[in-house]
Amino acid sequence: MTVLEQTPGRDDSGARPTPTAAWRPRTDPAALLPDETPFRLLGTSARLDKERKELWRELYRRLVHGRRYNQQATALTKQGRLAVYPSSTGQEACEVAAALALSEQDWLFPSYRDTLAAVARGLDPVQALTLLRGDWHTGYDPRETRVAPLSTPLATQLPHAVGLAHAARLRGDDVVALAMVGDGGTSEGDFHEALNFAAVWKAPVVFLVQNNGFAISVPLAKQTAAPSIAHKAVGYGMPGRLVDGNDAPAVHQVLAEAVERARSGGGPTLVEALTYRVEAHTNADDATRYRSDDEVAPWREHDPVRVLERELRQRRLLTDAEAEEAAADAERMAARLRDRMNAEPLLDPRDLFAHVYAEPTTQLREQDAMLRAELAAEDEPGEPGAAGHDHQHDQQHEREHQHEHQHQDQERAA
Amino acid sequence: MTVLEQTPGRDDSGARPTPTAAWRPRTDPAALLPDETPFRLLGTSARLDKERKELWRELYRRLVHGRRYNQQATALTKQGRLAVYPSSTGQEACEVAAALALSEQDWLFPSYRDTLAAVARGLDPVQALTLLRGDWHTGYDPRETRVAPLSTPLATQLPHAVGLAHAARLRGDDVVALAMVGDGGTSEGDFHEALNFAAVWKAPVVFLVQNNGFAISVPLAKQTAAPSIAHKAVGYGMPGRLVDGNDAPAVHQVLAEAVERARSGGGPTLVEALTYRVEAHTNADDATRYRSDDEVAPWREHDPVRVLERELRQRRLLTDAEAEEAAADAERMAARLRDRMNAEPLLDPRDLFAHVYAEPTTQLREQDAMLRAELAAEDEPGEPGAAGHDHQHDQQHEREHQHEHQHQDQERAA
Amino acid sequence: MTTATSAASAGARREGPGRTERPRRPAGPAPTTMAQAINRALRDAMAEDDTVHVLGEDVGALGGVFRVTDGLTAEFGEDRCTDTPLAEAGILGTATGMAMYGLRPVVEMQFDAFAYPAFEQLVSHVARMRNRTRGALPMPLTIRIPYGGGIGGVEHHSDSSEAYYMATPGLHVVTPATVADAYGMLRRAIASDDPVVFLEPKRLYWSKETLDLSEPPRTEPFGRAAVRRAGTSATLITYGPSLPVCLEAAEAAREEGWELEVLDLRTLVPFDDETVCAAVRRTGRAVVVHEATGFAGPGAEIAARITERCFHHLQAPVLRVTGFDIPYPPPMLEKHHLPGVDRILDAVARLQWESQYTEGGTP
Amino acid sequence: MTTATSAASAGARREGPGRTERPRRPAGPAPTTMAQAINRALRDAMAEDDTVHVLGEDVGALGGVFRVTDGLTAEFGEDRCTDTPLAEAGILGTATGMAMYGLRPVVEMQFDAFAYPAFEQLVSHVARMRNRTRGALPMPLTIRIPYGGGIGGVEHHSDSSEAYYMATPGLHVVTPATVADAYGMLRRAIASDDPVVFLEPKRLYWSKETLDLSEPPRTEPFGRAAVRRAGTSATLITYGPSLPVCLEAAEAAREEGWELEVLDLRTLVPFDDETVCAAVRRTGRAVVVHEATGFAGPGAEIAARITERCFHHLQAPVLRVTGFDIPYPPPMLEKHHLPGVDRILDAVARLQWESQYTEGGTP
Ligand SMILES: Cc1ncc(C[n+]2csc(CCOP(=O)(O)OP(=O)(O)O)c2C)c(N)n1
Ligand SMILES: Cc1ncc(C[n+]2csc(CCOP(=O)(O)OP(=O)(O)O)c2C)c(N)n1
Ligand SMILES: [Mg+2]
Ligand SMILES: [Mg+2]
Repeated sequence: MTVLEQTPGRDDSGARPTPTAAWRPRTDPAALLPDETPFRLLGTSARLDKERKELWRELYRRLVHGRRYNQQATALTKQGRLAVYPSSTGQEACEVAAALALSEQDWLFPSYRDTLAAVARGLDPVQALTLLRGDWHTGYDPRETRVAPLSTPLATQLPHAVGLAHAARLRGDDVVALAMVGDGGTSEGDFHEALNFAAVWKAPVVFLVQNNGFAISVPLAKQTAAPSIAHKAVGYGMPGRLVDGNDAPAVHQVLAEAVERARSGGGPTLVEALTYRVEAHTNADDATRYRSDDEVAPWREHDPVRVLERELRQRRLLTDAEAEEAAADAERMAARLRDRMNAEPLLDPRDLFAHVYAEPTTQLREQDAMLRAELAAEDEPGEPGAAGHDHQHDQQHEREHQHEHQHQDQERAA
Repeated sequence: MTVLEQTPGRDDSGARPTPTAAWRPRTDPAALLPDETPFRLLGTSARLDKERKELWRELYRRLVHGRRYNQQATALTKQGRLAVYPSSTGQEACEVAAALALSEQDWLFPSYRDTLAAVARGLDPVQALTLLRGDWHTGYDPRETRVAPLSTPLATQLPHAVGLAHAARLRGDDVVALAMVGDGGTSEGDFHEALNFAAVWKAPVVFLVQNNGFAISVPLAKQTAAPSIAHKAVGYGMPGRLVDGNDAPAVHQVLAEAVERARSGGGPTLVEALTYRVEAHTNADDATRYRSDDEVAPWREHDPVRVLERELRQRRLLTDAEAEEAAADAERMAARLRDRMNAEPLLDPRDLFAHVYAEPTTQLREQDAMLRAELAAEDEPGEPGAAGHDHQHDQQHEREHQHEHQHQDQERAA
Repeated sequence: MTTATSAASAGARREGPGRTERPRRPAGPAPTTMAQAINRALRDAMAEDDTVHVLGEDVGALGGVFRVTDGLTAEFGEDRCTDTPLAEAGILGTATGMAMYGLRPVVEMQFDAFAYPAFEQLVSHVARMRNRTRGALPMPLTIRIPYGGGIGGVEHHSDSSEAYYMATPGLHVVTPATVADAYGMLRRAIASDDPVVFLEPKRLYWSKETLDLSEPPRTEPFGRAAVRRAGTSATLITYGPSLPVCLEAAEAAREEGWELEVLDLRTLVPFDDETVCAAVRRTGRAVVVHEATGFAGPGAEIAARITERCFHHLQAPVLRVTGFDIPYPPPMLEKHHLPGVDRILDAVARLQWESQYTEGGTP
Repeated sequence: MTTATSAASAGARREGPGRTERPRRPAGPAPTTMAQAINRALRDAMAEDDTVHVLGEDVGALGGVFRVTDGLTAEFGEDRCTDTPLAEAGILGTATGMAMYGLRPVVEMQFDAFAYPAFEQLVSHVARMRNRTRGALPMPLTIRIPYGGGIGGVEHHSDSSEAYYMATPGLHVVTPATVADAYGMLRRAIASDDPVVFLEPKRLYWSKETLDLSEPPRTEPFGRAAVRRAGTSATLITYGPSLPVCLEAAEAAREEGWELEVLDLRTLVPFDDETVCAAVRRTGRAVVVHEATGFAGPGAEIAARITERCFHHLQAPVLRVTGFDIPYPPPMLEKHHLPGVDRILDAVARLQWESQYTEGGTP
């Protein structure tokens, strides 16, 4: 990377140095541009060595697992066991490949839609779903799991990933951060700032955009006029890669290459995975308002689980027995998850005050004491007046619940 | 622009439609990429018709005028007549060309550094300098002059330009907006969001980035790793143009083409003009802290006024007498400006309350009354107690003034 | 202009002077939710004035995540009700430019916390544009923000952010608590030449009133509080989502022998000192109730200015019942955070009723 | 890693355990400006703890526009004191990520109004990270913001934005008014495991005190106000840039026969109820003074909580002397906006001194 201030060049005539001649492109843009067609492995004649074969089979088992996880989580919303669930059905290839592309010490920065990636990384699903269940904001220890809190404010997790990766590099640690964001999220200023910082700092980060065609109801064509989202990379001086997001081996390979590039000091990469949000935005959304079934149909065909299964069978890498075992395994996971989510979570109202500051302020201590007194009074049925108040309290809650049930089409999350 | 949801394509095998094949680049990226070398006209063998000749001569006169304006404004800071001045010395070609590229009905969106562009558009310099003089925030009527208020918060004026241009187009009016921003400003989220909205809406806007090598002390290499700033355009699906920002005819041509493109419904363009900030960031800045004279020297050579003058003389389009007349004219402007800026501006403290809302609130009326009472008391020397307070008041002001003078290296603006 | 986009614009654009055909209204009174009333206010404003434009995320085909903009794109076209790219600073920034050109944009921020990316545009431009140009560039801009909790939303979907806007000179900050006000105040906001932050209490979206919108309710100018319940013992001062809670508390208080007056501020900026002070002077005791966190929250200003102006009429300090000074809690704990009837009654009980008897009764 | 950037990092990176060589300090007391004291606090913190990183616009070679970071890059290298790209959300967002990894970033926002682009990161992440992760991700982050007016700055360079931060649970909000506090409180802020908004009063940057920084001043924990002047007639409560004005007013007040106590809050969050209430109970009268606009400003909370806690000790309502409720005015008019000695004395005069005699003197 040459910089203008060091190399005054020569002008057209060759006669005398002028500064503008120094302003040549500082990196070769051609190397940064994505290929015209998304990278694919399925349906190609790619040769597989033993390791690759095992990887594809592993991807398959995890996709089956992931699909079942999505179904179970959606079912839990219907039973009122999750406040809301933004499903990644149809996007499992991206979720699973993202998790597998990372090493133990690397960090994942998921959005609200990416609990599956966290689970595929090894997180307890109940912990991963804590936010969406509504019992606490983050259900796991990010440092222990190297999974950042699920980010709801769009694209805000991207600068965090850059900062963390940069910090690790400054400390001499071998850590790559992989940050996930949607097509809609790329319109936010934080996307721009994060990519720019990453490129200037050569931070070991990989940005994975799951372009699933929609930001809630807004189709990509209203989101950007760019040739592709991957083309945004050149504006930051980093390579952009385009991949078929429903082709799990392809996504895995592109991400693994980008992670390796980051790990070896090559800097950040922007990966755009082309996929599709087969379900509504969340269980609370009504997708029929903005798209037709006709549009969804071909994507149900180009389903990440199906296309991988078909190919594995064609290549004789999957037996019926193995497929059944994968399904059975997923079923066991789902049953366990259902059971555990049916148990009422243990909640302590005093947690409200416990973690606002390292040490609660005087003000919070007073408020904590007030709440404790209230709770104690509620527990004492004999307390005069309390019953009356409790009654009011209950009425109020009942009314609120009615609201929620009457208006399930309201958007309650993410 | 084809969009994914309408055209499911064919996959590699050609056998059956798959959605991913539909995700081809939606616009041709090649057409959006800037040329490798900045566009130039000076020093080339470009043929000039009569109109062009007149334009170049006009540009010259305005550059001379602009340079003198910059010098005078800087001088006024030394005399304490301006609170601060961010000079555009060395960048006059961009300032003047921006103004000339616009038609009467078009809008200019300047930053704090672009008072010259406003003046070149015909604004009264005293009005243009009002903000920097410190007597009010905006010294002119933006609707009358079609010059938006000078923007201090970086890049925030860009979405305004997009919104205004979009609004005009929706109303069927023939209005183009030209928005100016610095290289540093391109790192802000607002830059990203503005360009994206502009491209999606095909708004009639031209973005002119004056890449003058620095954001205060921070050189471009710490600002972005992009091949050039113009390369950012492709990520929004708009063309990027690179131009020698010290070549006034070249800047004018590139901007005029972009304005024409916007006017005829072709959408926005991003223009990067390569120039150099020859002076310190403002009079309050000390550039020796972060760059050497050696670095500045070649840019003093490649000065926009000089290079145009040299070429005009070579082409025999400028006589000594004409050059002298241009200088004399500029001198008259400077003298007039100096005289007018030496007059104390008329200030009415009650203006503090006059324009906060269309109708002042009760609260503001009360505060206005309080200030009026205070001012009345100050005017009555006989009022007991007032003298004592006034004394304190004066002392306090004196102390503050001392602070300011002692610490002229402080950064007081922009 | 031959592009697809501009062709669409041309289609939706007004052909000449005159009014867009008015949507048919149900004649006579009908039960209406607050969400419907806001939707109707938008429709009526758009029909009457073709400079009114609605912008936001998902406001088009979807009709907004709360369905508040339902049908507007179908009726007025994409140029009048526009699904924007997903970027709040961009939305407010472009709307600012539209207002500079003379349009009346109505911007929807999808949720309270998602208005924060637009904070710089709001504070540094929208709130100051008129002032910095000495009135040359008014900002007839309405920023609709669904706010507050109580709907079981996850993180970042339940903030009460009104304190930020109140502390920003140049903005009007208003919030309806009734269905009729939702209609009337939004019409006023859109008609205002000043920027209005229009805060919509999420949990009242489905509250119903019987309204006759064929005779749209007239509303007073901003800056008029409303007495929602008469009472003599003490005054509850509230707004938006806490009004129903206060009314309920007032009912419950009768059991304890208190007749509580309930005041709905309706507009936080400008503030109705007159009505508020008159009430407090009548009762001599006041409790401010809101969901927002207490410290440096809206109630601080309300309590401070009441005390400044009514000091000698106060039998007790103005008390505050508010959310705790914590980030908004997860859904399963929000009931402990939100001010409820119990906490209001507890506060009323702490209004030093004994001193009333020793120092000489309420005025 | 073979790139230029990473080579530079490697050079500046700590080679092994142990401490970076300590900068030589002048032995003994020396006149020091507030800007110098802050600079020294940064240097000392960086020398003692290699996880302290400074980030911001122009903090490197230039040493910041106020020269507060002067020499840090030269001494600690570009990786410890870094000129970032020009994007405040990016600065605070990446600093958040650095803090997630265990570093202690100190972020400089160049001016008050230029912190607004980072508002979402601040409110939605920095302030809540510890809470949302039940303590697993503390945010040992310091955000330095030069604030306030009185320096003749143009638009957007003189905001007093503390009310926004005070209304955001999870942040500490502190502001020094003396040179010694500038040093000591910044050291504490950097050492804190919580995010601290450290507000530096621009117009006090060049105020001088004689300090012995070879014996760094010890400071108490956050949440301790300081009595800067004893007095019995009434209490002026202030902080940051208004402290010198209040001290001057207190001097002037002697002519009128008033002995004013002056309290410097030092930390706005947490708030020192104890010291403040003790003072107000002593004098029975209080005036809150600050530059920020009054409506929903910091003084609202201060007045409200004093009244809640000291109602029966108050001889008069707590009054506020603040900036007007307007966008910060242009330099030539700022003197009319800023609270000065006159306005403070006028407020003191309005503290109902007559009633003292009729209702029974100060305690
Ligand atoms: C800053 C911000 N603005 C708005 C929202 C509300 N919102 C939640 S999800 C969503 C759409 C996101 O679309 P995309 O980025 O494509 O991700 P996807 O949901 O498709 O995975 C919106 C607008 C939000 N969460 N954060
Ligand atoms: C949002 C914001 N952040 C920071 C600043 C302070 N500031 C003023 S000018 C400047 C540098 C701008 O550089 P550039 O965009 O290249 O424009 P130039 O001054 O070179 O014309 C900075 C950091 C500001 N005005 N606005
Ligand atoms: Mg999407
Ligand atoms: Mg620059």
